[in-house]
Amino acid sequence: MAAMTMIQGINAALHEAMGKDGDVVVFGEDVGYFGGVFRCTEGLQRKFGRHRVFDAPIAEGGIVAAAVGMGVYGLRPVVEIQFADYIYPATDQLISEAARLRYRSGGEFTSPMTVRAPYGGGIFGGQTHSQSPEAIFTHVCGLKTVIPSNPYDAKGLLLSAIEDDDPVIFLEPKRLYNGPFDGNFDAPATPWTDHPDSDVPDKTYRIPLGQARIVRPGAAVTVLVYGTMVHVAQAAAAAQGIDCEVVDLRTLLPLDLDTIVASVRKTGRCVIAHEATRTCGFGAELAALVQEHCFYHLEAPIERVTGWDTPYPHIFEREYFPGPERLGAALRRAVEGA
Amino acid sequence: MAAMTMIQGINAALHEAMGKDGDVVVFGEDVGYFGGVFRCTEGLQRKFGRHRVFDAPIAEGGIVAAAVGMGVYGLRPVVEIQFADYIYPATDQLISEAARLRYRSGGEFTSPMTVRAPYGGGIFGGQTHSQSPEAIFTHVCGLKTVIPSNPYDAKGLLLSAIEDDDPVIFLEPKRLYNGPFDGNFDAPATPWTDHPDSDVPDKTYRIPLGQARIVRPGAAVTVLVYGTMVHVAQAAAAAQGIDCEVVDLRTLLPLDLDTIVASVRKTGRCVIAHEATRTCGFGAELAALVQEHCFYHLEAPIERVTGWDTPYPHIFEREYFPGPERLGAALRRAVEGA
Amino acid sequence: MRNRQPLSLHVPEPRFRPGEEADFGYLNIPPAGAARRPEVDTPASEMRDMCDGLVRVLDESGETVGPWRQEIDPQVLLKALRAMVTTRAYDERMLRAQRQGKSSFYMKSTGEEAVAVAAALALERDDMLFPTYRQQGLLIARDWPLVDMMCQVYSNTRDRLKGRQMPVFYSSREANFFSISGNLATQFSQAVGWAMASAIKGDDRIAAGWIGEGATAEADFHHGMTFAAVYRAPAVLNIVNNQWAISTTQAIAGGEQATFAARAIGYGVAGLRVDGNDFFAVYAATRWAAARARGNYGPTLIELFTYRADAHSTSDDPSRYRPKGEWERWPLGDPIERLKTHLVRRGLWSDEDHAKLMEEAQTTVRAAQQEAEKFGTLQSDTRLNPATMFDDVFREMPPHLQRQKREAGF
Amino acid sequence: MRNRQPLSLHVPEPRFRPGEEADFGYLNIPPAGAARRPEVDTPASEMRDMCDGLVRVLDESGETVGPWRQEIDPQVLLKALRAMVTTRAYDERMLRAQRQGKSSFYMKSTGEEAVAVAAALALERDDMLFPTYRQQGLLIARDWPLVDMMCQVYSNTRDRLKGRQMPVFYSSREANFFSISGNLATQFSQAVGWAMASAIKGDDRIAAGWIGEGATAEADFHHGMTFAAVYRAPAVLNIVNNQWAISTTQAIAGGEQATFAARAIGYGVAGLRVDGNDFFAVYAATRWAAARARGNYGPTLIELFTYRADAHSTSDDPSRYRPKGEWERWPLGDPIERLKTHLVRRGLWSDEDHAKLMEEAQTTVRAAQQEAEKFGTLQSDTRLNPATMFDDVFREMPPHLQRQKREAGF
Ligand SMILES: Cc1ncc(C[n+]2csc(CCOP(=O)(O)OP(=O)(O)O)c2C)c(N)n1
Ligand SMILES: Cc1ncc(C[n+]2csc(CCOP(=O)(O)OP(=O)(O)O)c2C)c(N)n1
Ligand SMILES: [Mg+2]
Ligand SMILES: [Mg+2]
Repeated sequence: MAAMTMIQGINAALHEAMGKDGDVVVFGEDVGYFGGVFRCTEGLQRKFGRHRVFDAPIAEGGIVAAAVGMGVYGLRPVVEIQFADYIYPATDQLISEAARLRYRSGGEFTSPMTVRAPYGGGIFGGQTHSQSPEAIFTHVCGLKTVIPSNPYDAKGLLLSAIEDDDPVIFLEPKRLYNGPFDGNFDAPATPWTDHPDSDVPDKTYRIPLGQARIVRPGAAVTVLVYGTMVHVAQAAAAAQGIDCEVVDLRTLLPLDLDTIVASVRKTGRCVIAHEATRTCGFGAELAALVQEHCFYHLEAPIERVTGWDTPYPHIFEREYFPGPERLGAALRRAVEGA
Repeated sequence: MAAMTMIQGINAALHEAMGKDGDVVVFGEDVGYFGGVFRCTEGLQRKFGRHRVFDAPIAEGGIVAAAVGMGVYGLRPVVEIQFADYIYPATDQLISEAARLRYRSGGEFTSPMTVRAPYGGGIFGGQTHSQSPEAIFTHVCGLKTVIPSNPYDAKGLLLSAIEDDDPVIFLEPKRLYNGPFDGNFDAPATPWTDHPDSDVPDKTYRIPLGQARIVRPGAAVTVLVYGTMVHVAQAAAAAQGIDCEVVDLRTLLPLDLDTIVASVRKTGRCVIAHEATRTCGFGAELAALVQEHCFYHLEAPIERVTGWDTPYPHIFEREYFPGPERLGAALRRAVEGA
Repeated sequence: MRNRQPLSLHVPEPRFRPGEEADFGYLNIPPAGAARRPEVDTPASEMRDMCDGLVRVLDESGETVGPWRQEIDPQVLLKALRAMVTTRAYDERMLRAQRQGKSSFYMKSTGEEAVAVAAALALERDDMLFPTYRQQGLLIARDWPLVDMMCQVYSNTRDRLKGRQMPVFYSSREANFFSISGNLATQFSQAVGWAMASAIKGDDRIAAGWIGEGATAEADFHHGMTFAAVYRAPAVLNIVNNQWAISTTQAIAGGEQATFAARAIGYGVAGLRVDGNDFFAVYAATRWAAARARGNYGPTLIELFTYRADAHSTSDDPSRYRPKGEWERWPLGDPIERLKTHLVRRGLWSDEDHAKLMEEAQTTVRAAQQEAEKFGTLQSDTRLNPATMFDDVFREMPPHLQRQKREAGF
Repeated sequence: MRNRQPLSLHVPEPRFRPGEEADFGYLNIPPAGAARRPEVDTPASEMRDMCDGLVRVLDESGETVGPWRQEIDPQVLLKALRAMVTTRAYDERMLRAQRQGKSSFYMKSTGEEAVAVAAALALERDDMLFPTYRQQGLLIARDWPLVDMMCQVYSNTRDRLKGRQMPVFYSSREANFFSISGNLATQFSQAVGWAMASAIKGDDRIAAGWIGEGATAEADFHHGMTFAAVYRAPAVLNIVNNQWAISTTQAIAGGEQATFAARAIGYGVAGLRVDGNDFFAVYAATRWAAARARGNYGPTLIELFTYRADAHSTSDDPSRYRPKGEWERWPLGDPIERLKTHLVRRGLWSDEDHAKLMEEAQTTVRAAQQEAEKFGTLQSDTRLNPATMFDDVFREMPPHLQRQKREAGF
């Protein structure tokens, strides 16, 4: 048991996966000798050698294509896209190939790859280092999408993702890499060490994909969140003094609908929050599902608190970020509604 | 006034746009001498010359990149992606460049391009000639998405799209190219000539982007559709004898929310249908918006009738296609709900 | 530096359009035997000239000549001839079946049979193939059952791809033949990834990939070449230059400015330009590239210079964009005729044998067709079970798909 | 053909890592003046050798030698020197400002000043530039106000990009300088599209694009080269090979197997490999390529061989992956020193003049900084109006954005 940052949790998972399975290989831009621009692959090349951990050309499409081919051979590639904003050159190989391969080959060929990418804003990264593209991938049948919110989950979910026989998009909230962030830009940065979910067992453990976690039980309103917003939701609940049930989805696809439905049927109210742009964001799917499955239990409209439908503006991160104030206002509307 | 097919309507719009504006250029795979695999660009090269209408290398990403550069120069490129299924290699240039250019340059540089692509199934095209990727683009701020459902709209909307100063994704329901299709696979193919919306004026006219059209007024339930599903919805309404208000969205983004909200507040019920996969499809956004804006008027859960969350299976098109039966059942549930 | 001349856009056009007479005199085709044969470990930088020449072994008279000439067991030659003839017969038959409505679509490889058959015979059975839709000859040369191929084309109850793929997008793990994608070029960089994996594991199997000259414009070609060059992937990478990409001339893919083999030079990869209608040349070049790969000397890019004799697919009508009879005028002839001439000349074969072979091929194909049609065609009422539509999206069906399956009534 | 040797993956590594002594002796650098100078209308196929050589004009002694030598008006040379010195001073100043928290990020171009400044002076003011984040010298050489650049770096109230872009992602329509993208390589193929448009309209302006050697692996490089070759686009396409892509050696981008200039050969495009730290060489090569483009002879790919003297960006620490002092050992020296030596040698310049120039540059930059900071820095309380965040997503703000703007309280 050691207090770890998110980066260390991810690094630990990679070390374990590579140690356990000689077919796991790691490659991507700057991941080799350097250990990745966020240090998530630190030490892997030294430990497992250049043949299993190496730098890749700057070609996200080529990286994913190579991973598809390696998967067909029988390897389990774990590739890093340096920022989720740079995953678009790989969309064809992800959508047309990795996601479709099992289906189109009648199950003969598969693509057991994990694609890791830091996502989300809050580090003054501007529009090309802050994006949250999850909804593009959750719309694609054949892909799984996972987003951890703390070091403990990061390790357990990443191990499950790597061992999963289907392609998994593993998005890492970069704002949480070195400490939790609740959306309060003025508060001093807190380290993970003070957070219970930073206790990461050395032993191997897995968190099954498709299982949400209720991080704060409550009766007044259900809050559906993932990644960075898990912390914002808890801060907002505390600030508003509203008895929120905060659900950390952890896996967006496959989704743990049962947990969501049970919670909303109990509270009768639902607020959804994500950092991605609103229109056709994952919150749209959640809202559609909740009203489909809980219509007769809903006492107020389902609220969506999200990034605005603009690029992520470098200087207006605070105004763009769906922080505790905006979320808090939505919580109040939700509990006061009807 | 002439009875035209959808292809002829599109072709007429291209001829007019090129005739009126010397800065309009058309290029794409096989669009030049050959006139396009669906003949939409027929005759353009003969009329306007090889410098303004030409074949492109098979590189969708290069085609869109060239269009971005041309737009920066001051041209108005209209490019064809041979099938919407092949637009993925262009996603980076569309999302990171065309959609962001005006914003990131403070309005100095823009990308007034139109990207035409046939979409949708029903022609035994299998999973790579049948897709409906609209929701990927409606999630991207900075892109407009337009989908006509008949020859008259196709011409009027395409002219507006070409003259629009922002990038427009113009998806053409290929199943409607040569005649309307209501989802009844056994019925003999009917030509456009029998359809009122095939009367396409020779003179120039435009249909503003962002305006939906109520193709069938009704009081019992609002049906939100676009493209091929507009015809399926009317057939389902007739078959069920339900007084549906069928709304043809025509433009997905910017969305005509006022028309939608007014209709649902009137009917109190809403069914959404599209051919795309369900999870995070455009129907999710519509459902989320409708419950946000009409919550207190809704008398039954909003229904989504969509393609299944699988690739489009070559041999099971009928079972995959959200036809009149499935839509009809949803209509019944909607009107009986509560 | 003002008063500059106005610029103008160059838009390449094919030499001949419908109504005109095709005349390929402008192509300078080096004589058979002219191309030198470098050692398989020759640095790419010392064999750039191979990208501009043309490896040819079979001369006009059917003689095998020059440094690329090599002894090939007559049994292999006869197997090759049979595979090519069978491929052509198969294509004819399946085209007819499509016209009869028994399948939704078909693509022939007429004129390009040597490209696939020679490669299949030159490679080892356990080398992994990443083909396009125009290398059905690979499967046939690997003795893959025609019935199985036809069942895919018919999307019938024995289609191992469960009716999900359009006709001709074959897949066979057993034959080490990768699932053909409808999206052009994607397999090219995947082949390199597979080859890298083989090298990572210290395996001795290599990968071979194919791509059309038109599709070389896609990103995947560049990615495949870059990764292959950087990691010296053991891969044989083939560009099939059949002059056309549907209605588009190879010049629009860049064939006007340089050969497609020359792409190799920029990446520092060995490149060979080969007469794709010459079985001996394709076989020898593939052998050379395979030996280079197995020796850890890295990848080879091979341009197979050939001609698409027939329509792009059953959805295409070439008479709209190219003159009739181009194929008859194609200077590199018909791969089957050329191999036949050679065998006859060597006394290994005769016109009678050939007539008999064609007859047999017809019979084989017809028999396979009868067998395959027992399991149905596109028109049959007995179909695969639609419930299977929800399988294989993921290894295990997630809850939302289970719900949708129920919703669909299964 | 069994018992084959096991394959192994080749993974390129840089020659030297931290703790080791960098020694560039292995690079064979041809002497200045050695490279021939083809006519600007030379077919690409007849100048392939230019991709392996190195165009160099300034020799060790500061003499200009060889066929690429050309008379350049001393005023231009002095302007160039001033622009390079100013660029370096600007970089130093802005780095300091970032360290002081006045901006969120910065990227220097130290050691690569000639690459941008020479190109800017060799091209016409109305030629369109599609740069990367490391060609700030283009703007400075075009006399674009430093204050305007700084306001962007500070994201202050005078930032024309309205605080939307990270520092150094400049954009200026007035300076014919395209909006820099955070996504690598995308500008390269866009530059070709712009050039095609110019040709379509019979204009006489050409486009110039830049890309880092690392980013050449992206699809956009391939697309740009393919489109440029096919349509003979009037474009000058530059690869800045500064040896590093963040922590990654140029070998991982393919530099081990071939030069980056050699990429041109595969596309049938003219290629030049140039000493990027030699103002005269970069100027002459750019002139040559521009004349070729204006003459409708098509595009040129120029590899600018240089070295990234400093960190990739303020987020980077090169001591983690490369030896200290590599830059001092770089055989092609410092572009500013080399031009200075030449000018001094010709009696056009003196150490005193140079000291004065450096002093002036400092003063200019400091003055500009003071002016810029009047409009605020990242730390200031006076900021741009956040309400503008909703502008320019579209030409007119659609209803959903108007609703969101209200929701945001504006
Ligand atoms: C990514 C993508 N873009 C476009 C298409 C449509 N398409 C199918 S085949 C074809 C032409 C391919 O020509 P080539 O690569 O030369 O192969 P050939 O058909 O000549 O064997 C095109 C454009 C596609 N299938 N995939
Ligand atoms: C599409 C994309 N992938 C990755 C990155 C992250 N990134 C930023 S700069 C850089 C290195 C670029 O190296 P090079 O092209 O050689 O240019 P240089 O920085 O050396 O000038 C990388 C990988 C990016 N910005 N865009
Ligand atoms: Mg072809
Ligand atoms: Mg570099």
